[in-house]
Amino acid sequence: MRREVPVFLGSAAGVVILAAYFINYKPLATLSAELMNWGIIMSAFALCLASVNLVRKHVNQIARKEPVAPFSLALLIVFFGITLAGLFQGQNSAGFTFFYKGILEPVSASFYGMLGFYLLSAAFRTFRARSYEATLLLLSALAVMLGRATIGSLIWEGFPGLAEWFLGTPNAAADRGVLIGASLGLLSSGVRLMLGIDRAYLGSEE
Amino acid sequence: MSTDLTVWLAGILTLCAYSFLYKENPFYRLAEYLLVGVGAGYALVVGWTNILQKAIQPLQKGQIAVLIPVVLGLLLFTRFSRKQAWLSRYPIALMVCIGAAVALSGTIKEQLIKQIGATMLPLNSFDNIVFVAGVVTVLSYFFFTFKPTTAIQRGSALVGRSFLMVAFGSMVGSVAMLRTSLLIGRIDFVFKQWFHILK
Amino acid sequence: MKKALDIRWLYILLFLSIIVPMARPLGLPLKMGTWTKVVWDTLDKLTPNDVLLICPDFNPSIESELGPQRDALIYHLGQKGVKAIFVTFVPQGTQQTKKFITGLEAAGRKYGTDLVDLGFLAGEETALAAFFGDMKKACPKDARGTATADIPLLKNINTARDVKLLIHFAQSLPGTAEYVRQLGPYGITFVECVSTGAMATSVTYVQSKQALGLIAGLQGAAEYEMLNKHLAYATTAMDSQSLAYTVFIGAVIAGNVIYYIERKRARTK
Amino acid sequence: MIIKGREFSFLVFALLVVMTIYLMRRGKQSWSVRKIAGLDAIEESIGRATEMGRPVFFTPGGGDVVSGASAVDTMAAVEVLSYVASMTAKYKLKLTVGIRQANTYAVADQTVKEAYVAAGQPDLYSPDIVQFYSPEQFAYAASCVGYFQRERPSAILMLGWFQAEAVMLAEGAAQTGAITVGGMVKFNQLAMMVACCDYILIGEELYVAGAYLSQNKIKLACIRSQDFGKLAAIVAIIVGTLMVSAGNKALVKLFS
Repeated sequence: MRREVPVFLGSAAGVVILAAYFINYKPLATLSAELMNWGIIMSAFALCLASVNLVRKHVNQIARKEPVAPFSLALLIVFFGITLAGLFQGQNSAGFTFFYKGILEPVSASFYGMLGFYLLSAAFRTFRARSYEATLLLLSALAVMLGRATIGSLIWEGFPGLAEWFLGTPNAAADRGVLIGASLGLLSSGVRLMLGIDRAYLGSEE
Repeated sequence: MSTDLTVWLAGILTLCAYSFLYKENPFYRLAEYLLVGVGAGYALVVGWTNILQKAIQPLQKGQIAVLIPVVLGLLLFTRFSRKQAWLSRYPIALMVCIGAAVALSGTIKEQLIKQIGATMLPLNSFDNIVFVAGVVTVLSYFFFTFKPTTAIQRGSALVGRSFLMVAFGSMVGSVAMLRTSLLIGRIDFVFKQWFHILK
Repeated sequence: MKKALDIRWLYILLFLSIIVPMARPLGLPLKMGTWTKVVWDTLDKLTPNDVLLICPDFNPSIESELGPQRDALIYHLGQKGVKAIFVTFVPQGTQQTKKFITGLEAAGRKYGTDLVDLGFLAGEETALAAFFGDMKKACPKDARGTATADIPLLKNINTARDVKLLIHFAQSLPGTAEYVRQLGPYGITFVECVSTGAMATSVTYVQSKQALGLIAGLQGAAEYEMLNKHLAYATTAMDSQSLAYTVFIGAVIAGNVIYYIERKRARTK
Repeated sequence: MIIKGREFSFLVFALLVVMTIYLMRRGKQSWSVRKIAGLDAIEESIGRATEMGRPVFFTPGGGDVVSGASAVDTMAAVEVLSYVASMTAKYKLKLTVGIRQANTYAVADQTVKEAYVAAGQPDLYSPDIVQFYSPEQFAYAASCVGYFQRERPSAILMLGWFQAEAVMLAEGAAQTGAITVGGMVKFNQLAMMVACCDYILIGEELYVAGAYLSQNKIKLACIRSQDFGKLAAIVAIIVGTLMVSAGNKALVKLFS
C-alpha cells in the first residue's frame, strides 16, 4: 500500500494532464493547469531539499572527522554565507554578488574550460583513423572544425559552407532519426510509468 | 593589478582549479567544494523565493488550496526519517508523473509527427536525398527485434551507423570549439581583468 | 614517460595560441554564416511596440560562449527599443536576467513599462508548460515583489501567444527540445542561442522550421557583432579561437600521421 | 470533443499506447534481439581481463535511480552491471564499481551482492567492490581517473548517464591501454565516448542491453512496440517523400 497509493495518484495526475492536452473540456484544462502549478511548488521544495541534504552530508563528514572534513567545513561556510546574504539582504546585495562573482562564476567556468585539455590530449592520442567508422567520425569532426575556424577559410573558401552542410544535412538527418526513435521510447516509458510498472524512482522496498 | 577583492578571489580559485592539470591536489579540491557549496546556497535562495511568492503569500491571502502542494512539498523532507520516508513517495510520484505527462503531451505532435512531416522532402536535390536517406537508415539501425534477414535491412543499418558516425564527428568538432572558448574566457579573465597585463 | 612529456608541450602550445592573439590581434577575416544572419534580420524588423519573451537559461560556466551573445543582443535590442519580459527556468539564470535589464535600462528602456523580470521558476518542463499557458498564474509577482497583475507591460499579456517572439538561451535543461515541445501549441517562433556544444543537436529543429534560427557559440556572437557594426569581446576572442582550433586540428592530423607511420613500421617488421 | 488540430496526434498516441499494452500482455515469450556489437565486447573485455589477471572497472555514471531524468538510463546500466558482476564472480576477477550518487550506490551494491550469490561465489563478494566516490561531478571523475592510473584495469566499462565529465573519463580510460566500452543514451556526451572508446553502445542499445541481459519481459515488449513505431515512421516518410516529389502535399499537411 505504501507504494501503490502514491503510484496511483501520480498516474491519475498524469492522465489528467494528457487528457487535457487532447480533450476540449474546460474543467479538465483548469485542473491540469492547477496540477502543473503544484508541480512548480513541489519542485521548489525539492530544490531546497537538495541543499538540506548536502548540508547533512557534510556535517556528518565533519562529525566523523573524515579526511575531507576541512573541505566540508569550507563548503558549509560559503553555503551559509551565500544563503544568509540572499535571504536577508536579497539577490541584488553586495554579499550575494560577492559569492556569485568570486566563486560560482570563475570556478564553474574553469572546470568546464579545463576539459579542453583532456580534449586536446584525446585529439592527439586517441582520435585515430583506426577503422572505417573512426575515419568517418574524424573527417566530419575535421570538416566542422576547419569550417568554423578562420584558418579553414584561408586554406579553402569552401570550408565554412562544408561545415554548415555537415551540420545541417548528414548530422541533422541522423539526429532526426534518433529523435523520432527517442520520442517513441519516451512514449513507452511514459506508459510504463502511468501503469505503475516502472517504480525504481520510488527507491527500494521498505 | 586589480584592487577588487572579488576579482582576486575569482583569480586565485581559477588557478586552484587548473592546478589539477598538474595533479590532483588540495587546492583543486577546495575549489570544487566551494563551487558545490555556493551552487547549493544559490539554489536554496531562488527556490525559497518561489515558495514565498507562490505558496506562502497566497496562503496569507487565504487561498487554502495552495496548502496541498505545500504539504506535499514538506513531505519530501520525511526522507530524512527512516520510519516516515515512505511519505515522500507521494510528492515524488506526483512530480515524476506530472513531468512525464507534460513532456509526453508535447512529444507526440512536436517531436514525432512534425519531425516525420519535416522529413517528407521532395527528392529534387542532392541534399534532400541525403537527408531523407539519413533519417530512414538511422531509424532502421535502431530496429532490435526484427531479424535482419535481407541484404536491404543489413545494408540500411550499416548506412545508418555511418550517418551516426558523421553526426558524432560533428559533435566532437563542435565540443572542441566550446571548450576552447571557455578556456579563452578564463585566460582573458586572468590576464586582462586580474593582472591587467593585456589590454 | 616520453609520451607524457609530449602532451604537456601541446598544452603549452594551446595556451600560447590563445594568449598571443590577445596581446597582438591578428585581425583574421570572419566569414558570415547563414544561421546568425536569419536571426539578426528577424530582430532588425522589430518595432518598439513588439513584446519579446527572453529566457536566459544558462549558468555562468559557459559565460564566455553565451555572454557575448547576450551582450550583442542587448546592443541590438537597445537600439531597436523593444519591450521584453524575462523569465528563467534554471536557478542561476536570474543573474543573466539582471545583466540584460541593466544593459537595456542603460539604453533608455524603463522597468515596468518596457521591461519586466519574472525571476526563476522551479520545475523545468512542467514550469515551462504552466508559464506559457498562464504567465500571471505561474508568476504572481515579479522579481522585485510587484504583483504581475499591476505591471503595465503585462496588461494584455497572458499566454505565450501574446508575445511576438521568444529568445531562448540554452545550456542543458530545459533545452531546445523542451521549448519545441511546450511552445508548439502557441504557434510563436523562437530563436535559439546555444553554445557550440549544443549546436549539433539544435540544428535539427531549425531544419524542421520549429525554431527560427540559431546563434551558435562565440563565433555566432562575433557574427552578430559584425552585423551590429559594433565589435566587442567576441570579435577579438575569435582570433584566439581560430588559432586554438588550429592547434586542435594540428593535433588530430599529427596524431594520425604518427599512427600511420607506426602502423607501417609494425607491418614491415 | 478533441481539441482542433490535435485529432491526428490523438489517433497516433492512442494507437501506440494500445499496441504497447497489447505487446506487454502477450509478452510471455521473450523477443529475440539482434546482435549488439557493444554487448559482445563486454564479454570479450572480461575474457581478456581473465587472461591478464587484471581488474575490471565499471561505472554507471552520475545518474540517480530516484530522479526522473536519469532513472531509466541508470537502471539499464545497473542491469548490465548485474551481468558483469556474475561474469567476474564466475572467473574470480577483481571488480570495482565507481559511483557518484548515494541512491545509485545502494542499488548497485545490492545488485552486485545478489549476482555473486547467484553465481555461487558469495564469499568473493566484499563491500569494497562498489565504491561511493563523491556526488561532486569532478571529484567523482577525478576519483575514477585516479583509479585507472593506479590499478591499470584491463577492462573499463562506462555505461549509464554522464555529463561533461564523459570526455575526462573516456580519455583517462583510453590512456591506460585497457579495453574500453562506453555507452549512454543522451547523444551530446556520447560523441566523446564514441571517439575515445574501443566499443560503444549507441543510444537505445543501452536499454536493449539491460532488458536483454536481465530478460525483463515488459521492457522487451516495449522495445518490440518501438520497433513497430519506427517501421511505421519509415513507411510514412517514404510514402510522404514520394508523394511530395510527385507534387501531392496531402501527407505533409497531415504531419504538420
